[in-house]
Amino acid sequence: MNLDIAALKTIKRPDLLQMYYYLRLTRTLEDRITALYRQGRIVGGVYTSNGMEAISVAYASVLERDDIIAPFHRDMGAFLVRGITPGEVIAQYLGKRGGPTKGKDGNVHIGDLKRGIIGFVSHLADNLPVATGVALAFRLRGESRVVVTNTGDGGTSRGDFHEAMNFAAVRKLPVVFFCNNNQYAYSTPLSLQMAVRDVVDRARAYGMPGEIVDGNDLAAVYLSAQGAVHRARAGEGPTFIECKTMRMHGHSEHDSAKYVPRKLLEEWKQKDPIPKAERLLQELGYADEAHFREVEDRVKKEVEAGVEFAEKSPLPEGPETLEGVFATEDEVTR
Amino acid sequence: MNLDIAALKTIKRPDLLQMYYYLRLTRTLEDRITALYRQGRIVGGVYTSNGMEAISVAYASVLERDDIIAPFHRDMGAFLVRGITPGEVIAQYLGKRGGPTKGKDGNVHIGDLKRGIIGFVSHLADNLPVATGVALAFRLRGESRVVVTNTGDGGTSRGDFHEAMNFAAVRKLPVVFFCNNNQYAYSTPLSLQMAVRDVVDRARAYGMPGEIVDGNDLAAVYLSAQGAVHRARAGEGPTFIECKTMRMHGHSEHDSAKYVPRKLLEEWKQKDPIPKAERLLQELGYADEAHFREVEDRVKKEVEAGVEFAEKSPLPEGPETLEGVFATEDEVTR
Amino acid sequence: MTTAVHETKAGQEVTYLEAISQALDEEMTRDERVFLMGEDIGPYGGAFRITEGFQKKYGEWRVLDTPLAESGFVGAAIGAAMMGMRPVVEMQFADFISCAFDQITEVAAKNHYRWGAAVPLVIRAPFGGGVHGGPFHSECPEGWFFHSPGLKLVAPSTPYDAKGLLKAAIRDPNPVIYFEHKFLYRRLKAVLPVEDYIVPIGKADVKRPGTDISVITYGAMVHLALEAAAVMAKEGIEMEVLDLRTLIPLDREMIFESVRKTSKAIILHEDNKTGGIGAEISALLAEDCFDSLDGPVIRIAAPDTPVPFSTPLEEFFLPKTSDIVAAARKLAAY
Amino acid sequence: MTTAVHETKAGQEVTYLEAISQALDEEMTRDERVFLMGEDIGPYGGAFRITEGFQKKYGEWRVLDTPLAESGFVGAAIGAAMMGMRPVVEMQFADFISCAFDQITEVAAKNHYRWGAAVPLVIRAPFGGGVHGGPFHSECPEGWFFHSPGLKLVAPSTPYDAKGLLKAAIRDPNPVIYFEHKFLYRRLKAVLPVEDYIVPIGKADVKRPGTDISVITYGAMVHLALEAAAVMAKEGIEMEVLDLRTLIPLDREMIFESVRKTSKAIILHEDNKTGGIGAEISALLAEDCFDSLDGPVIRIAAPDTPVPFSTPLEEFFLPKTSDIVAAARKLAAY
Ligand SMILES: Cc1ncc(C[n+]2csc(CCOP(=O)(O)OP(=O)(O)O)c2C)c(N)n1
Ligand SMILES: Cc1ncc(C[n+]2csc(CCOP(=O)(O)OP(=O)(O)O)c2C)c(N)n1
Ligand SMILES: [Mg+2]
Ligand SMILES: [Mg+2]
Repeated sequence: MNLDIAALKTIKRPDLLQMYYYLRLTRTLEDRITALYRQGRIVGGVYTSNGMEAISVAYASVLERDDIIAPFHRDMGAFLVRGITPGEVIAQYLGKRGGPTKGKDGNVHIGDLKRGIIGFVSHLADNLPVATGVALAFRLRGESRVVVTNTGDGGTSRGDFHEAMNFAAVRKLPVVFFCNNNQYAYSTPLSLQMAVRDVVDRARAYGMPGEIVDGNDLAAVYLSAQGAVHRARAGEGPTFIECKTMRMHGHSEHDSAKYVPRKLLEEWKQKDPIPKAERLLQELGYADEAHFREVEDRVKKEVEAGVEFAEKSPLPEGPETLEGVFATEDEVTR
Repeated sequence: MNLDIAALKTIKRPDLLQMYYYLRLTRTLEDRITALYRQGRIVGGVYTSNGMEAISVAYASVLERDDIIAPFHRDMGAFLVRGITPGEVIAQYLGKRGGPTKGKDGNVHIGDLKRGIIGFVSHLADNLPVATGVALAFRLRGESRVVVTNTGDGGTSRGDFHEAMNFAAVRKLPVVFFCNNNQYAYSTPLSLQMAVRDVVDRARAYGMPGEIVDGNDLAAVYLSAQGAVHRARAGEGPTFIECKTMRMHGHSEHDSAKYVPRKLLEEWKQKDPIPKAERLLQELGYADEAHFREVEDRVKKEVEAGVEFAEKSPLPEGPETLEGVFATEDEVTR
Repeated sequence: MTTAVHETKAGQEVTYLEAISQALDEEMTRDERVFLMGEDIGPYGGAFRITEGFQKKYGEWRVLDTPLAESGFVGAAIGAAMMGMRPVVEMQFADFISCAFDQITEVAAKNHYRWGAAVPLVIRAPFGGGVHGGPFHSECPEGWFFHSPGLKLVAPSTPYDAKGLLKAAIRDPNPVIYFEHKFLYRRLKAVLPVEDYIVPIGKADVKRPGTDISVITYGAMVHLALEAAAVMAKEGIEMEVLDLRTLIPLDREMIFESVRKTSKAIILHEDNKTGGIGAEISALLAEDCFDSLDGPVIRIAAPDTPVPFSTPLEEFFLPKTSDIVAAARKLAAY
Repeated sequence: MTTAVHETKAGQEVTYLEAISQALDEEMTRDERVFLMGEDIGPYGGAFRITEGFQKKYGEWRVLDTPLAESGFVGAAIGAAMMGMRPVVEMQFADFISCAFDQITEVAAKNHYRWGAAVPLVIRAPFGGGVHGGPFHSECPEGWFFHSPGLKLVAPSTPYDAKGLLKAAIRDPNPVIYFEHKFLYRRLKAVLPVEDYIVPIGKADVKRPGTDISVITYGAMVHLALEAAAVMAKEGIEMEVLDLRTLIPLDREMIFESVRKTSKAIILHEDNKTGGIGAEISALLAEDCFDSLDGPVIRIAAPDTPVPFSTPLEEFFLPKTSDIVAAARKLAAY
């Protein structure tokens, strides 16, 4: 996809600057969490979106307040854009009460309907049918809301992917399916995952429009998401968007990813979404080096404040284990 | 697909005559079972392949003795070609010991590894991954055997269809996927089942060759199956074959299928696979009316003998319920 | 209030099946958030005709025919429920619920506990044997879900309970699996109250009071227990028949109260014995009523096999009134 | 005999994890029908590194990396097993077995009963908590499968049993789910016999003999029971620790023998209490040892919630040695 300058200019300067900020915030936050992990201060595993931050920052930035996202495990940017604070994220990682799930669940399993976030389920692709149901509710009530969901390349092999894509297409539901094609599913390369070259080929099997976009290009993902969200909102049905990208860390932080050719990583290092976004901002005359340093400082401070918040946040107490198995009527969405 | 005469001539006369015989046998047997059902003599439901008999007769006829089939619930022809007798089928429907499952299971749930038949599981598409595993075993042992499986149009909506198709394609397994597209899944028309016009569009999503064939044309299905089986045997991987056809009875015999436009049934009545096969045999000079009447008489007698066999076959006794939950070592395939 | 899909005059008897249909109709009229999803529930009215006429009244979105994909449509129902809708999903047969097992146990059951999202979802599961259905159309799957915290399970035995429990399930803010027994559909009739009522979830019911032996049961087996109680009454033994109605959460108080009174307990279910709900009840009695027990707690249940097809096998498989009578005599002698 | 993937000298200790690895290696060398399937088991060696080095030795077909599709690859393993192969399938975490639930319970478990096809399949399921895994990486799913006739279930607690039970499972002609406890992987070491051995399926084991109270348990909990027994021994109470090892088929004789001797029973498991395996054992004792019991049968198990993530919650959730000691004191006083 080659973006012409006219298309780029349709993205408002403040929007692009804000996305740049979230890109930075995501990177800095996840780097900090990785550092905490190496110090043995994190409970459980750490999954980052390093090198892929543009995708979820961009799709989340396209949405209206009452739209919904059903993210997967590499969508930290989307959490932040939706208003989850770095402190909440770290508290979540530490199993603190200040995390969105109050210690019941961990790491990227952040869910909060008030901020329009469906909580991730480890079982990959499980939330794709759920996203179609969110869209169905909008359709049933005649609301012009949309839902955006994301899956990995690996996740598209699961039956639930198939059932969700098909249902969305048959009923023309207002849902956008992102696919974060980072070329590996844990250690499994794309060639052992599917016999097609582009994941987007799968969309055609459902009679659903599909697109390929450079997942490391913030503006490109934004424009693609915008088009798809617009169509969904207009009642024109779902879209599948394959974002070509690369997982720059191991699958999780304990994985050194020896199975990934170093050369491939070197190549993709050149395509890092942050410098790419900076070049764009400069070309458009929207920001300069000074601005970038300012943002860098700002997010660092925010992340440190987050660490402090999380560390101060109390751990839940044992008996809280027993709470919340069942919902009460007042907790139902209305 | 237009068949030229040269292609048709590649099918040997005795093979074509034998398929015609099985076509007739299938129709007569299922009609007889339907009659028994109406007399209240059948235990449970009756599912027929009326109007679709050519498909499973043809694909089964292409196979070698040690190939395997994993049929679905409209593949009576395949059972017969593989050597299941009309008597066994009726005994199965009556829950008699003489049925292949000895009363443990009923109707079209016929399985018998000695005759290369994987027993159908009601849960649609469940046997598709199983078929890929059969093919995998062949591949692991370097055998040149193949497996053919079949599913309805409705069955292709299930996740197991997706997972099976993908795995077969990624590993280039010797499996042929038939799809009996009879335009309805119970009462659900294709338009509510999928947003593509041809089920074959789904094959592309897996990087698997796909074909459309007239499912009511015995010779066409045979040639298509032959090509696909040949490729599979040669190590060239799986094929998906969509057979366009029509369900001429209700979903099962208790269903009057009011939801199917009568006009559609009228149209398809004209395309009945039996007269079509007869016209072909006559055109090729392989058989005449007299032969058809002869076959008709023969299959009638065979089916009546089957009814007699089944009626004489004893019912299992209560305590047999407890037998067979676990297998013994000597029952393992070797 | 709009007119009912099927008018019933005051004082007119309705079947168990009609009671279910009435509950759906009344709840859909009462609350526009309620909608139905499933295979063939629209123009066809469902495999058992429970939603016959519903689509005409409520339109094709509120009575939504789905593709053949249980995981997909249960997932979709979960998503819609989280958005504040009240989906009621129909399994064509309870047996196919295995295809949606992952969505039910991992997504629906855990969402509220993990991140506080209420999932007010009802899954209707036509279950049970005695209908010549064989291994895949007769299953009692409640045991699987009994072991999944976050779900509620109900299983009515009469038209009154069928209607009242379904209404309660629809109004519950949690995922509820509603096990409706196919055998009872057209075999039971009763006059139901004209006014709106519910049967509260979590409350068992004494279907026949007694002082000597408690029979704790649910579903179709309630009627066998009543038969056995009538037999035993002639022998001077008064059996109390306790209908659980709700399986999760169990009405422990009522169970304990009954057994403390009678000191003797028989637990009866149609589901396989090992790991069935009877095991839990027996264990609860061992823990909490040990000092009150005057004899062993006896379980009567189906043996540990799939449900066989053939009539003599299925008869052997299903618990019989004579089994209960025999156990009661044994206990009475203790 | 070819050299082992990892050489072990005589007298050298191996971990529980290495014992599993050895069993796989030796069985693959002994029997060329044995092959492995799963996600990331090839070059990567599996999420827990159990098959590290295997693909080098056995090639990429016998150590087969699958797409991310549990239902698909379990189904494939079933097909291969029916063709006479001996597949051993790895779930990356036991939790994901819910995605293959339908294939396991409806296809694998029932094929032999329904139509006589043996399915010699092993599914390895790394299960259990105590590893900060949260709701989706800590589950104990054995309770679900305990209620599916046709499956065998084993759950070793020591390196010796881990190796011997896995070998027995691979040689069994039936589908066996092998529950390996993640918490024990690297925490237990033992010197194993040099010669080939199996631990027979269906045989429990007294891990500590005693006369006063029986503790019936399995998996990681065996070690808590042993700790508690040591504490109680100091108080003069001799607890017998019975390790079930096999969950289906249960070793009833040994359970009954132990309880008839001690007259008192504690059942301990990490799985949720309601509907867990403890319920069945308690019910069996109520049925068969009622006259021998001198006190209530006490179950100690996790509460009925998902496994919470945060450390204090998970600690509260998991059974503790002190729980066993408290129960033992209570029982001793009875
Ligand atoms: C159903 C299921 N099976 C296995 C896993 C274990 N697992 C976690 S992440 C992962 C790889 C995911 O790959 P992909 O979908 O491409 O996402 P990525 O991590 O590459 O972004 C696997 C196998 C899982 N979470 N869910
Ligand atoms: C998983 C599953 N869900 C529902 C059913 C009930 N059912 C039996 S046949 C059928 C329709 C099948 O349609 P299709 O696959 O097109 O095959 P056809 O009967 O038309 O040949 C349905 C819904 C089933 N057998 N399995
Ligand atoms: Mg990936
Ligand atoms: Mg069809």
